[in-house]
Amino acid sequence: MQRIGVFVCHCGSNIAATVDVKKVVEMAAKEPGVVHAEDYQYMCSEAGQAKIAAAIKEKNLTGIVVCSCSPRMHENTFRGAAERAGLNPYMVEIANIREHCSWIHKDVEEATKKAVILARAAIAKVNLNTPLKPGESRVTKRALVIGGGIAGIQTALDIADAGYEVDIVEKTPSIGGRMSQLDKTFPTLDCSACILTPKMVEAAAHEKITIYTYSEVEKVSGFVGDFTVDIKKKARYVDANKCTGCGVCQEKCPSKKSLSEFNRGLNTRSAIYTPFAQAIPNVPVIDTEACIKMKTGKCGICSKVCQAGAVDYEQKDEIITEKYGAIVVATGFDTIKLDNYDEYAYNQSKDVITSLELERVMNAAGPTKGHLERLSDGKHPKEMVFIQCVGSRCADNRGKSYCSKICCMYTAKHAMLIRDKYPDVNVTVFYIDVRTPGKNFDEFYRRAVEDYGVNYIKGQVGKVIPQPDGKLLVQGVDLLDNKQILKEADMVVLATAIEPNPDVRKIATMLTASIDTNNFLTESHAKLRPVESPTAGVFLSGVCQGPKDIPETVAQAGAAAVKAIGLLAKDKLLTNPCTAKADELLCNGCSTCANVCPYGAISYEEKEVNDHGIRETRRIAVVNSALCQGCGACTVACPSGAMDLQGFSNRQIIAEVDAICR
Amino acid sequence: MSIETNEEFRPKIVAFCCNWCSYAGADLAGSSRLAYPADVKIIRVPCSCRVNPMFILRAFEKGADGVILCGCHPGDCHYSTGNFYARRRMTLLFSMLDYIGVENGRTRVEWVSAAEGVKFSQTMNEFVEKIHSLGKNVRLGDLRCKN
Amino acid sequence: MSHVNKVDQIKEISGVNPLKCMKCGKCSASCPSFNEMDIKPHQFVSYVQNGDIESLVNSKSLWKCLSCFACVERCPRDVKPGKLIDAARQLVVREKGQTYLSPDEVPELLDPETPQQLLVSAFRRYRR
Amino acid sequence: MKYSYYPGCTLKNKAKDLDAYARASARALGFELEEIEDWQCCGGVYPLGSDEIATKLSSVRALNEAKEKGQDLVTLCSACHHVIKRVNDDMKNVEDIRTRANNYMELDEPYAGETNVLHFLEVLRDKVGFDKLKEKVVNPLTGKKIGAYYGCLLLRPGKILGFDNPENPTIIEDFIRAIGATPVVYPYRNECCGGYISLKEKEMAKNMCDKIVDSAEGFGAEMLITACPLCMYNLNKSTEGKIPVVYFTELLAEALGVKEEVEI
Repeated sequence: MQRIGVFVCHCGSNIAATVDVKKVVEMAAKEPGVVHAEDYQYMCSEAGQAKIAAAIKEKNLTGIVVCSCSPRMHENTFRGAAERAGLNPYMVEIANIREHCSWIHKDVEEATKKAVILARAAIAKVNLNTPLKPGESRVTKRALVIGGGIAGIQTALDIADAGYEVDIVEKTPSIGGRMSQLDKTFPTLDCSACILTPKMVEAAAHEKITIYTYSEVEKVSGFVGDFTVDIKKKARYVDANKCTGCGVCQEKCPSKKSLSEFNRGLNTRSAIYTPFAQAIPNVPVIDTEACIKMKTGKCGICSKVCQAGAVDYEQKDEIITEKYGAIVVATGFDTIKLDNYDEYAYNQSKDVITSLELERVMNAAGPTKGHLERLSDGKHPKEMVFIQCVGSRCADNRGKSYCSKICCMYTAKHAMLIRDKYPDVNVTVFYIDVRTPGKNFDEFYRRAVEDYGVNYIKGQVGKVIPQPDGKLLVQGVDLLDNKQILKEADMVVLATAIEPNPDVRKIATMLTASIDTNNFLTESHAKLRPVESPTAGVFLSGVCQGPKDIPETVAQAGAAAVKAIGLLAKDKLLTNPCTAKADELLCNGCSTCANVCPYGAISYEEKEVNDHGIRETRRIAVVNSALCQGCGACTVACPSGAMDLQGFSNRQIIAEVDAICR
Repeated sequence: MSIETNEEFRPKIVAFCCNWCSYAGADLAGSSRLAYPADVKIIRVPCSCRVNPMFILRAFEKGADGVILCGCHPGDCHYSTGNFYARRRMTLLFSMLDYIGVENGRTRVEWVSAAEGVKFSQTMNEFVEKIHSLGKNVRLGDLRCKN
Repeated sequence: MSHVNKVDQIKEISGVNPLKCMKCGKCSASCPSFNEMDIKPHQFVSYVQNGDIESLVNSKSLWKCLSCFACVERCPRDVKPGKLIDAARQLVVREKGQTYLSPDEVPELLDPETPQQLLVSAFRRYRR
Repeated sequence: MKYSYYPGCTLKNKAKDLDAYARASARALGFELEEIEDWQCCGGVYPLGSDEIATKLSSVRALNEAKEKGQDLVTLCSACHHVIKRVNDDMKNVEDIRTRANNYMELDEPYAGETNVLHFLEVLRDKVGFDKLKEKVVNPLTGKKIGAYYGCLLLRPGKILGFDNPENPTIIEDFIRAIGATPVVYPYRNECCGGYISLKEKEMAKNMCDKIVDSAEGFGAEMLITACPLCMYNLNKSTEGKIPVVYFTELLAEALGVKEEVEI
């Protein structure tokens, strides 16, 4: 028989206001095995933990139940407290009477009754707990960063600077990401390339960093400290070791009609191309869809003009398999497609563009060489209208439910830059709210209004109406004036919502990392573990976790790096001892369990058993506890009931069921 | 044996929630103060695939009026494939239960991610309402348990 | 009828939850009758929120909305103010004696080309 | 191929031509419009309140008749199309309306939105196919610059009508191309003509139609086509004959070479 102590936390008034904690103590004390029960203001505090330790020692407790907040919050805290007092940490169970009880119920009597039942279930379970001992696993001292934008680059640099090997896998032909497409950055108006390019160069030159561009993660197996990853290096058809980056092939390539991805489709590029001049690596790739040689077998000009002999039409995709201790996801974002927003005439007029396209228009390396001009006729605009919240803050399935966060600031930036460079251009911004939390952010926006004369109108636009003369009639509303506005514009810029890179879902599935309905990766705790995925060993960097601007992204990238370094610095990790185990006497070696195990953790041994006096050799399932992650799939699949999960055994769960239904 | 008078029917509902998605979704419902009836009691399991049909039968045997199993969305399982096993097992179990008179409405599988506190609360509200409409579960109860 | 009652009735008839509105004004920016209206489409929502159904049912706007669904189509919050004004009109039309169109005045409004559809829909809009 | 056909009140009176050209064209294209029996007026506007049942019943009757015949239900007038398609959506997806309507109707078998409602244009696009239509054209209207006028009822609410992209539709433009003419795309083609407002607020309707016509003319349209008798009426008031406004079925009949057969 266990000797159980029950500790009921008030959590200030969080629990005590709705749950009669004294009553819970009183009722718990009557449960079988309970020899001690008490309540305290804050069980997680030092004083609270001391009470637990004291009770363990004085009452010689063999198991404890803490009725408190979610185990996802403080299970480790209380396990630690128990261990320090000499109790096996796996003899601790938590009854979640806060998130699952006091916070969602208002009636004290009802909430108290439920809290008593939850406590009872935890007591019933702990009665059947057995001490467990974690095993150990090794840590591969190498990190993988998925995504080579500013988030991935910063994370990789920070990890590498701490002395660990890092690989960056980037899908496109160059690292740099969205930031490389930006012209200037807020709130200081730094040139984006001027601050990004040095980081790209540093990453490329770092002896601890390996960059795989034009590559994708294909497969991930293993677990924290010991992931195995297949990386597909797509064929570039150019030998990176031979290529000198002279660019002659791109000049001479006769197929020049492909839309430039880097310039958001606003101009064209050759079939053999580097996305932009500062690309890293400065090695072109051949777009097989556009290459005449690839399509017809004729041409081959790039190969002929390449003095280094680097062009290789026979190159094949290559799979690289590597082991990692930690993985950082930094897959970034894209702007949403605007096909659902034809009232803004994006598909009908070339002069309606997204803000990211405007970045390219404003950039010296962009389609207009940095001159602000209409894409339809090359004319210099006199009136520009910006429309905010296009596809953000929507509840109608057309757009995204969230605020994209960066648009208010980049629109102020665009407005200011345009007014600064072209004082003859009038700029009007239609906004719903101007949201500028951040250091020097609101001041920045106010400068746009006060110093640069940008006209901000509170109200949304209903329709952008192309006119026969090529102008755009913007039909909007001024809510403060209560007037409908018809404004003629030469260009309209849409602050288009951002969304996680569409590939992230596939990557999340491979990593078994949680993802939300908007395709943002879920952090382990919204406040306290914002850069860690709930999946151990997987960390989050940048917009893949939620909308962010550059400074926030860089900060989070550093934080993710620190978490990864903290993991890589360890030589060994303690493994979860809640693993599966087969009862030798019940197992008949049928292999059903091995077939459902996603980790290949189950093998079979010929083993001599003593079945009630009969000694015989049988084929028996053996679980490798270093590989087993404790999901329990095998326990249900096992036809003879031999397989059970330690810490969540059949008897324990049934005891909980019984306690709840009693 | 408790004598059923005109007392309001308070169903007993067991919710199995996987540790990674649904239990976290329930926590989020809690921290967001999204209420649902106290009749729902949650049991934490590592994965929806840990839920043995036996547990559900046991719950009904012991007097539960409804059992709901919540796991990660298909494709998002922390253990890659656990929820697929759970889905298949429950489909079979529920049709068998329906056959022996435990109505389909008393059992439910729902995918709730860690970010879906709202969905968790809504699901529980709906489920409790459904159980209310079905009334007390009289099948499968183990008479030996009554005294 | 008390106003609380009328607010609930409008919410029920329209199926609209005015609390979802984020006051972006896209409805008013889309409305082809905006200039003819005394209470503007985005204000319908606030009138319902504030319980001032009286002003709404006495407004000119009630008879100026074309039910063209531009606001319904474009509302980013699924509030759809056009449905609110429709519902307010229903309240009026359902109360006997309150009609915007009397059969007596119809003949002079017609011309030889007037399609049946126009009469039918105008009667549906204006009268019970 | 046979379709159940719901003509509606206006097509029996002021818009007989819209109906007659459609029937003639259908024959030429090899499908038949079988007028459902004892149809009643759809009411012209989709019942405003979500609690209205009686005003939806005439649509339900038509829908149920088509269901019993196992045919798709074809409409031509924009208003009828709008009303019947939306009522059908209610019957399919809104439990309360379905139950109450069926309680009234006392049908042998309850109606639950089984009928597929198609606008004549949808038949041309999805059943006949514009490519096939093009092949059947004997008298292509080459060189004609035509502006499609959609109005609001055909397109919105986009999710329920599922007719075309409500903000940038293409079905009538594709139709114009199929009969050999040149479509003129102009931004006011999905703006409201004023609809029923023209009964009492003639000036207001005229202002709205002026915008539509000016925009179409500005982009070079020599003619406007529509599917709706009310749009036709309102637009004609505005253009005062400056540019012709015709039903799309008239041009279809002309292109198919059956216009002369039609007597109105």
